Amino acid sequence: MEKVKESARVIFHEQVSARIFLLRLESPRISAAARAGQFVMLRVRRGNDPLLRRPFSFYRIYPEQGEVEILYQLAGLGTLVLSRIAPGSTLDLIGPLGNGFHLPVDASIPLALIAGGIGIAPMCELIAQIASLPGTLNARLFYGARTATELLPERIVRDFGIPVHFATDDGSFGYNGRVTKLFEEFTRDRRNSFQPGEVCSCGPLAMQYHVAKWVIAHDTLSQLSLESLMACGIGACLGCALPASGPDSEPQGFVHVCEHGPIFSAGSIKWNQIMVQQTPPPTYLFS
Amino acid sequence: MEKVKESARVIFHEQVSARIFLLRLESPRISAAARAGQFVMLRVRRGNDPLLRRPFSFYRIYPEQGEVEILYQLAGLGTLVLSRIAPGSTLDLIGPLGNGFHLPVDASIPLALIAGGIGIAPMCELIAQIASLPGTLNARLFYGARTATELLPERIVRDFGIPVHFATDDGSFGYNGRVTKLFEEFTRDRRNSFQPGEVCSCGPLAMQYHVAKWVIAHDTLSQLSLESLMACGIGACLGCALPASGPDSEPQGFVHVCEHGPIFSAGSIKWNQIMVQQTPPPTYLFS
Amino acid sequence: MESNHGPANTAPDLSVQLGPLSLKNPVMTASGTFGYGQEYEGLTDLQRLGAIVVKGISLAPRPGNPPPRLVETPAGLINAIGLENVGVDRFISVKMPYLLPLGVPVIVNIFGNTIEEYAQLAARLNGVPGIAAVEINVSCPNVKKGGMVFGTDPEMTARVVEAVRRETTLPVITKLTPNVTSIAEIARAAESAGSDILSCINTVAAMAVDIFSRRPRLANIFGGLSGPAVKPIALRCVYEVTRAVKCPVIGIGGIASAADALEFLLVGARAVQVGTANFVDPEVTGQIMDGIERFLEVEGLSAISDYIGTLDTGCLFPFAEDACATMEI
Amino acid sequence: MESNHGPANTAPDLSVQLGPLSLKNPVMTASGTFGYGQEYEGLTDLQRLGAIVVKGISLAPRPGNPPPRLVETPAGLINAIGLENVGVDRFISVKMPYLLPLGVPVIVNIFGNTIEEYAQLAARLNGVPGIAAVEINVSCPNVKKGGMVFGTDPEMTARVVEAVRRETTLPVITKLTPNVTSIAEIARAAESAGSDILSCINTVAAMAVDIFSRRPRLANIFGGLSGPAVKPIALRCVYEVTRAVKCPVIGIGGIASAADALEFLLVGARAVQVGTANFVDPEVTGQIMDGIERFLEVEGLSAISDYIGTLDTGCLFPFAEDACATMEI
Ligand SMILES: Cc1cc2nc3c(=O)[nH]c(=O)nc-3n(C[C@H](O)[C@H](O)[C@H](O)COP(=O)(O)OP(=O)(O)OC[C@H]3O[C@@H](n4cnc5c(N)ncnc54)[C@H](O)[C@@H]3O)c2cc1C
Ligand SMILES: Cc1cc2nc3c(=O)[nH]c(=O)nc-3n(C[C@H](O)[C@H](O)[C@H](O)COP(=O)(O)OP(=O)(O)OC[C@H]3O[C@@H](n4cnc5c(N)ncnc54)[C@H](O)[C@@H]3O)c2cc1C
Ligand SMILES: Cc1cc2nc3c(=O)[nH]c(=O)nc-3n(C[C@H](O)[C@H](O)[C@H](O)COP(=O)(O)O)c2cc1C
Ligand SMILES: Cc1cc2nc3c(=O)[nH]c(=O)nc-3n(C[C@H](O)[C@H](O)[C@H](O)COP(=O)(O)O)c2cc1C
Ligand code: FES
Ligand code: FES
Repeated sequence: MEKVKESARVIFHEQVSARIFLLRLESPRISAAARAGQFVMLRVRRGNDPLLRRPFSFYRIYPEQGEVEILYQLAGLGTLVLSRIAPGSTLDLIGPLGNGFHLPVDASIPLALIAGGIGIAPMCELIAQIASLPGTLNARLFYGARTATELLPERIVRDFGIPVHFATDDGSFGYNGRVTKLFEEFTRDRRNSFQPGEVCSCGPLAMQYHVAKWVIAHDTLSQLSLESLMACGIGACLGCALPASGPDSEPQGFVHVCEHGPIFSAGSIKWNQIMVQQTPPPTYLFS
Repeated sequence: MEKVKESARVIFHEQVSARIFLLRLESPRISAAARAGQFVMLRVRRGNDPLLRRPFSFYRIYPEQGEVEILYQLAGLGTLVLSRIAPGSTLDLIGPLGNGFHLPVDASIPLALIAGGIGIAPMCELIAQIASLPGTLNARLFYGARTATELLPERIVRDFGIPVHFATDDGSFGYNGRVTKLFEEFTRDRRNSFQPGEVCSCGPLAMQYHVAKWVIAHDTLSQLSLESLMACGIGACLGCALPASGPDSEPQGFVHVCEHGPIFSAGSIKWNQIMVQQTPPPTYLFS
Repeated sequence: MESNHGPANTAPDLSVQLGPLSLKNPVMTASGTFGYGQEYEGLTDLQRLGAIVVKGISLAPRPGNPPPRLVETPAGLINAIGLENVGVDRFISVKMPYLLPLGVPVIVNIFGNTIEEYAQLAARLNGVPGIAAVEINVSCPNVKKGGMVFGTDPEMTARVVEAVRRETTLPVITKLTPNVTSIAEIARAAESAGSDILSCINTVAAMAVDIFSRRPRLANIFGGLSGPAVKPIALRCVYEVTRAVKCPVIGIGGIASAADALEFLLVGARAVQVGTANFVDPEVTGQIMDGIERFLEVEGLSAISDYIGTLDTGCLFPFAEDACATMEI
Repeated sequence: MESNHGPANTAPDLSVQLGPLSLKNPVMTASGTFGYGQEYEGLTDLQRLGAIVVKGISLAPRPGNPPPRLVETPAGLINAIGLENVGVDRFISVKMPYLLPLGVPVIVNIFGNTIEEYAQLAARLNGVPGIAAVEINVSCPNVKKGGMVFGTDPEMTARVVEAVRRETTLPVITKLTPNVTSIAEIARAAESAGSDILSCINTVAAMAVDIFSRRPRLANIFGGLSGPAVKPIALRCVYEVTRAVKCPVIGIGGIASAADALEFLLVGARAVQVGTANFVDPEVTGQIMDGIERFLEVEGLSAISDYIGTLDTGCLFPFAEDACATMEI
């Protein structure tokens, strides 16, 4: 359906961990049309500071209630300003945007979900939707972050209702190492008898690169939710490009994450042509 | 005393009329040194929107409590942002700045106070200080605004404890016409037997010009609190200039309101060389 | 709030005439910030627009620069899109069929790396139904002159304009870059070479770096700054250009509200283009038209053309004609 | 927060060498935003500053432009002070006696309307105790050349620099204007003419108007834009200048935090000047020094000079050397 601009009332807004917040918005038109993996462009406040909207995935979609939830992590000015918005205020959204995940026909295909950091956000809705498909759910979530405090609280993740494998880079919770390493080891181990028929992932580009290597090596279906800096979110600025073999109709060197994505198959991205992307500055500085 | 930068806690913050707010701040160092007619440069929030500090006079000074009060009127972005600051927050102040009013030696000299619009702000503290001087208080306040809703509530003004003459440009409260006209008529009327020995005034430049004409024509002492756009408030940017015969030590064409003022005698300003100053945009537009 | 001036029931006349180009109102979208129009469907009323200026078009499709292509800055945006576009043929065959039925004047922003490319583009677009004008983006490197940007040299600017002028019967707009010592000089060169209209400004040359990775934030190193941050620069450029030439001028740069647009019109621009602000709020152009209407009503003006160029730069001493004024010491 | 790198107890070395000029740290104040230093007494630790650059000084006192002189803009400030100053004699007799005992290098920003005025100023300041350098403000109209701004022409810039160079043994800094087509060209002219150091940028030519009174917001009509809005422009200028000349460069424009300052240093500036940000927070220079120190500690660098100019503009493809990278389609 068409994207719309909607003024959404904040229903609740709570801090779920040191740097992660959950925001529930009344947004009847957007929630009615939203699909898992799609996103909104949210204006955190009027004025010029910050100037641009910020993209956020749907954490949950409640079309009956006309509501959506967004899960976000403090990254910089925009998310900081957002974190101070009180319930009852309104926030200006544009959405739903992007392609979203394609659901499998059946819940029983072995599905691996891989999330890095705040990449967990779109997974919750995806899991909920897959769970409602015919067949016995056979999905596993591999969820990593730099350190334990950057993970969602365990109780929330357990509520997703599928087996979860945690990893932290510093070993402070779950597996000690990268989540993609955990995933590789788990699938390699025959005893686990888990050979994913499809991989859905969301997280930083460096993580996605390892996911891409794995799915290409194992010739597995994949849906990677990729990030890029965005000015418009609607395909107008051409700012959110990634090197790729575009859809047939656009035989160009780049795809636009907001329009052709954010979900891509691993093979469609030209990983070797990706230049260094900015990463958030270390949080220890200039707070 | 020296100006300081102080982080001041908001003790209370209330809306006293449609566009006027009263802000009480805990600011021990500044309140200890502040004089009536001086001002602070207040940073309404961090970030770039707005970029600069805003000047505000002291409405009340409570050196014993280590507190000051500011009375301000919504004018644009800065005051709008300020109006949303909650008690308990801190605001960054620089002050006390400027020269302040010189108090008469004795309360009994006939003193006319003329205030236009939010120019009422510094008058309250001035009156309080004069009231505590020896002699019987013989001051009158002439207080005008464009319309009744832009006046402070009458009960607050009556509490100042001196006779008050109200005027509104549209006649919606008190005298129908300019406050300077009311003042002229009142003093001209022998029955009132009020010949001010000194005039202290604060308000827009157009009002001050009429005050200046009167005091010069009547050869009366005057202390006019003048406004100018300010970037620094401390004499560093030279942005707040007004054409004047400077203090003897600075034989230049301009004085700086923040440093040599904001209080000037009417005769020291070269009124005929003042170019049009910006006035706030009509409030009906672009709200 | 109700308006309380002007004849009741008569909305102010927003139409403007820019030489050969008539627009129903002075508010257009700026090239590169509005895609090919369709991207904003459902988000803004396309048919209300004075004109749609589409993304810069070249002869052949261009992939654009590698990402990262964007950096947000205080009240601004730096972009280094690298003029990615579908090329003139697909523009005509795929994008125009959407734009044509809208009935809104379409202005095609064109660029090339040689004078011939500009000329060929102009020829190719001439006669295509629905196109109301071409806008020449001269902020491009001339590959035959060591990559010097056309628009930074009066001579090269004039040659591009002449070449386009020869190949088209459409109104020709030349879009000036602010990255020059004298924009007035370039403006005069473009006008003399036959440009019907001038528009300014394009983006301001800028850069951003990441202190942690120690690398530029844009793969292209340099980019162009736009948004509210550049408005004071743009306004100065429009002032200089309107005083240097006789032809109509379109104001561009940091416009995000009716007040911003009115500033450019006051200085002398006959119309404006809104760029970066579309990203922030796709409805901004409509809000600007509404705001201009309201402003005219309150100011008691019946037509925007009565306001355009009415800036008063004479000295004004409000207190000078008076008795008091003689009391100088 | 504690630092967890670098040898304990050894604060990083912030000293920088700019040709003949040694500074204990790279953070100075920018001319015109810090008065003559004394204005900030009690508000900031003057003695910690790398240097104080004072308000621009002319031969005779200047009253400056009529007000209004200021306009606030999105993330920026336009000023048209008109170079009001006390004149070189009173500067030496009244202002220097305050500055001298501080023990902080004083850099005197000078300007004139003829080449001779610049030369006389340089001569007058030569040998005055406490003065560490002169900074030539070339963003001034040359009254003998129809008011053309010295700094927009390489030839005129060179003549001013030569004139000053001849009259002083002090280090000479030339402060470049960004309002030119090629700042690199002007930079090379200034360097060749004998400037020891270059600083950039001065303010960007700008304007603001009031749509209600229909008048310019500045009595002078034009003014100079400064503040965070211009930082991306300034950074680009510093990049171009550092790559065009061999002499050291001072970065100026929109610096309001340690991160901002580090961006300029990364690009290649050997020191920075902080202007408009002093108005917003008089303590900003100290915060910048603290932030730079902390940054060096965390990054494990023992001296700021190891960071200066380390920008890496080579292409970096993190995923290119790998098996997966060959899977291009
Ligand atoms: C399609 C999409 C969906 C997203 N969904 C979510 C979500 O559900 N929850 C969530 O917390 N975040 C999500 N993000 C990321 C989120 O948009 C950024 O964290 C946010 O824009 C940062 O804004 P800021 O002002 O707080 O930080 P900024 O000050 O803008 O940036 C802080 C740091 O983050 C980096 N950064 C900024 N934007 C991005 C980006 N888009 N991608 C990668 N790095 C970036 C910057 O380079 C900078 O170093 C999503 C991004 C995209 C593109
Ligand atoms: C010494 C001094 C003391 C002051 N004391 C008080 C006080 O006690 N209470 C109070 O409410 N206000 C006071 N003011 C005025 C106050 O500083 C301005 O109203 C305020 O800065 C407006 O900020 P803003 O961001 O809300 O409006 P802006 O968006 O900055 O401006 C809105 C409109 O107001 C005009 N304006 C802005 N600043 C000034 C100014 N300094 N003088 C005149 N017009 C201006 C602008 O041109 C613009 O048209 C004082 C000003 C000075 C110089
Ligand atoms: C993302 C982006 C892409 C742009 N692409 C073009 C373009 O293709 N051709 C062109 O002439 N100008 C282009 N511009 C410049 C704008 O048309 C406009 O001149 C400039 O952004 C200033 O206006 P603004 O501040 O309203 O954005 C682009 C600007 C942006 C932000
Ligand atoms: C109010 C004001 C006055 C200035 N006066 C001078 C001056 O006298 N001489 C000069 O070379 N630069 C002057 N400048 C320019 C600054 O030194 C600096 O180059 C410019 O403001 C950019 O830096 P910033 O963005 O940090 O302010 C002035 C700037 C401002 C804001
Ligand atoms: S964010 Fe503008 S095209 Fe994708
Ligand atoms: S406000 Fe800066 S000198 Fe007065």
